Amino acid sequence: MRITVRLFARLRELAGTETLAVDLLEPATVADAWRATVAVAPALAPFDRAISCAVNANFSRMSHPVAAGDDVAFLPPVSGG
Amino acid sequence: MRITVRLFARLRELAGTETLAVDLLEPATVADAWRATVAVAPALAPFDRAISCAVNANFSRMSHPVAAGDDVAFLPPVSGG
Amino acid sequence: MLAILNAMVAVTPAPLSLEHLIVQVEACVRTGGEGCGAVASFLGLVRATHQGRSVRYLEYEAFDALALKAFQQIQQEAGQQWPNSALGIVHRTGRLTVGEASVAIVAATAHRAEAFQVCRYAIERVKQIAPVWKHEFFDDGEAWVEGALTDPFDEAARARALVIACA
Amino acid sequence: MLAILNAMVAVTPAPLSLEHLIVQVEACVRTGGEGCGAVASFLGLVRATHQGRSVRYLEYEAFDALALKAFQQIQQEAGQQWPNSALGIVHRTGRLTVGEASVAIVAATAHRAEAFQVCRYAIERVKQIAPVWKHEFFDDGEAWVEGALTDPFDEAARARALVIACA
Repeated sequence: MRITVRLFARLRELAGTETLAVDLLEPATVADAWRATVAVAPALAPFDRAISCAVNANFSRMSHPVAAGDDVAFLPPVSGG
Repeated sequence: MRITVRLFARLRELAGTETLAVDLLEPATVADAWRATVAVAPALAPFDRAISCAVNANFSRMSHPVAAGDDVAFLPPVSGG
Repeated sequence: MLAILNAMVAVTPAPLSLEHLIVQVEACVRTGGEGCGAVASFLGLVRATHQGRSVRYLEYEAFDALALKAFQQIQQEAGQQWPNSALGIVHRTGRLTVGEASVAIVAATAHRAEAFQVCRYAIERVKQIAPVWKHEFFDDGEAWVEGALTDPFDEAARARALVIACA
Repeated sequence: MLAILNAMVAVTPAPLSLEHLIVQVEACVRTGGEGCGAVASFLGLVRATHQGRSVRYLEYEAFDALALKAFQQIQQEAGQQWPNSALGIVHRTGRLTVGEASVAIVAATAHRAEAFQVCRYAIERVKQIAPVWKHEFFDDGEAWVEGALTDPFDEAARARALVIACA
């Protein structure tokens, strides 16, 4: 199945793109989507333990299942305010 | 000597005036001015232990000396903010 | 009677402009030290009710010249405690209706913890020492509010304000 | 891209209007319970320096739709902790120069202690969970700022914000 990965801030810069189409074997979780993303953009690997995620613009956990067509966002540590 | 006493808020209402001319024997303190004020406006007596004072628009103490022509203000407990 | 000693402390019968005060206070900190990264503000507003009674309006009376000195004393106290801060205090007088602001306080610092502290300290001190009196007018009567003994020399009161601000 | 879900939370590239937000937040509290007697506000501003380096400008990037949900979550958390409060949160995005506000937070309650608490809680939570990123541009380089792990489910982080707010 195909999902869309969205990257922000330094993740976006390191990957050189703000969205990626990623193919996953079913069933898959957000963590699987992250591993597939790092496979395509190895520069993201240092963020392994420092990312948060959202599925379809809802805060999510890395263990959350993903479905075909989902929009999965990876968030580096935040610095708003 | 003559001084001017200024009264605020409920003191002003109880005394029925916002300024009083008060005559004092020299030397005199703010406390003497208060006693003279209460003599003229006995309704102020309950404020004996609850007033603060200023001399010539500077915060002062009841023991502060007063001079002829001074402007002595008596302040009931405050409620600004 | 309008009494403005400098742009950062005032007693005025006019409606308060928080934005205007923020611009002034921020400008004081922007170019010093680490600069200005945080502005904490406080507005005291006229509530619709007081102890269950319906408020029609309030009247604030001030000893204007002395209130300005009280505000400047609070500025100095804050400046000693928080050296790279700026503080503005404006109090309104006259008749105010529900929802109107009676006092505006603005504190600017480099970082947020101190901005909140300065702002909270200032409103506590205003309530302790500013020669301002609130006269409440209800549907069914009126009352002067009498709160703190105005004693700007009372170091224990000042210490209490500091504890509240820095808790 | 402008994203406004309701009038009290927003992510916007436009300059922030604190007065406008105050009017909205105050209106939410005015007619309930004891009414609205206190409004505490916070503005985060772009500082002229960061760790000794001279700041030319910042760029804030946000995941707008998710940031709005984060702000609404913070509103709900505050509403549970302080039932008679109202809270507004607006974050700016895009390029900001020194002195401009990146975030505006407004808290309204009946009494001042709670207004300060809600306001402080909200800025702490914004810094913990809002999907917003700061990119700093200096005279001599640039850097993304990476702060908190965005985990809105982290109850320990939430508890820390509450401790800071209520200290």
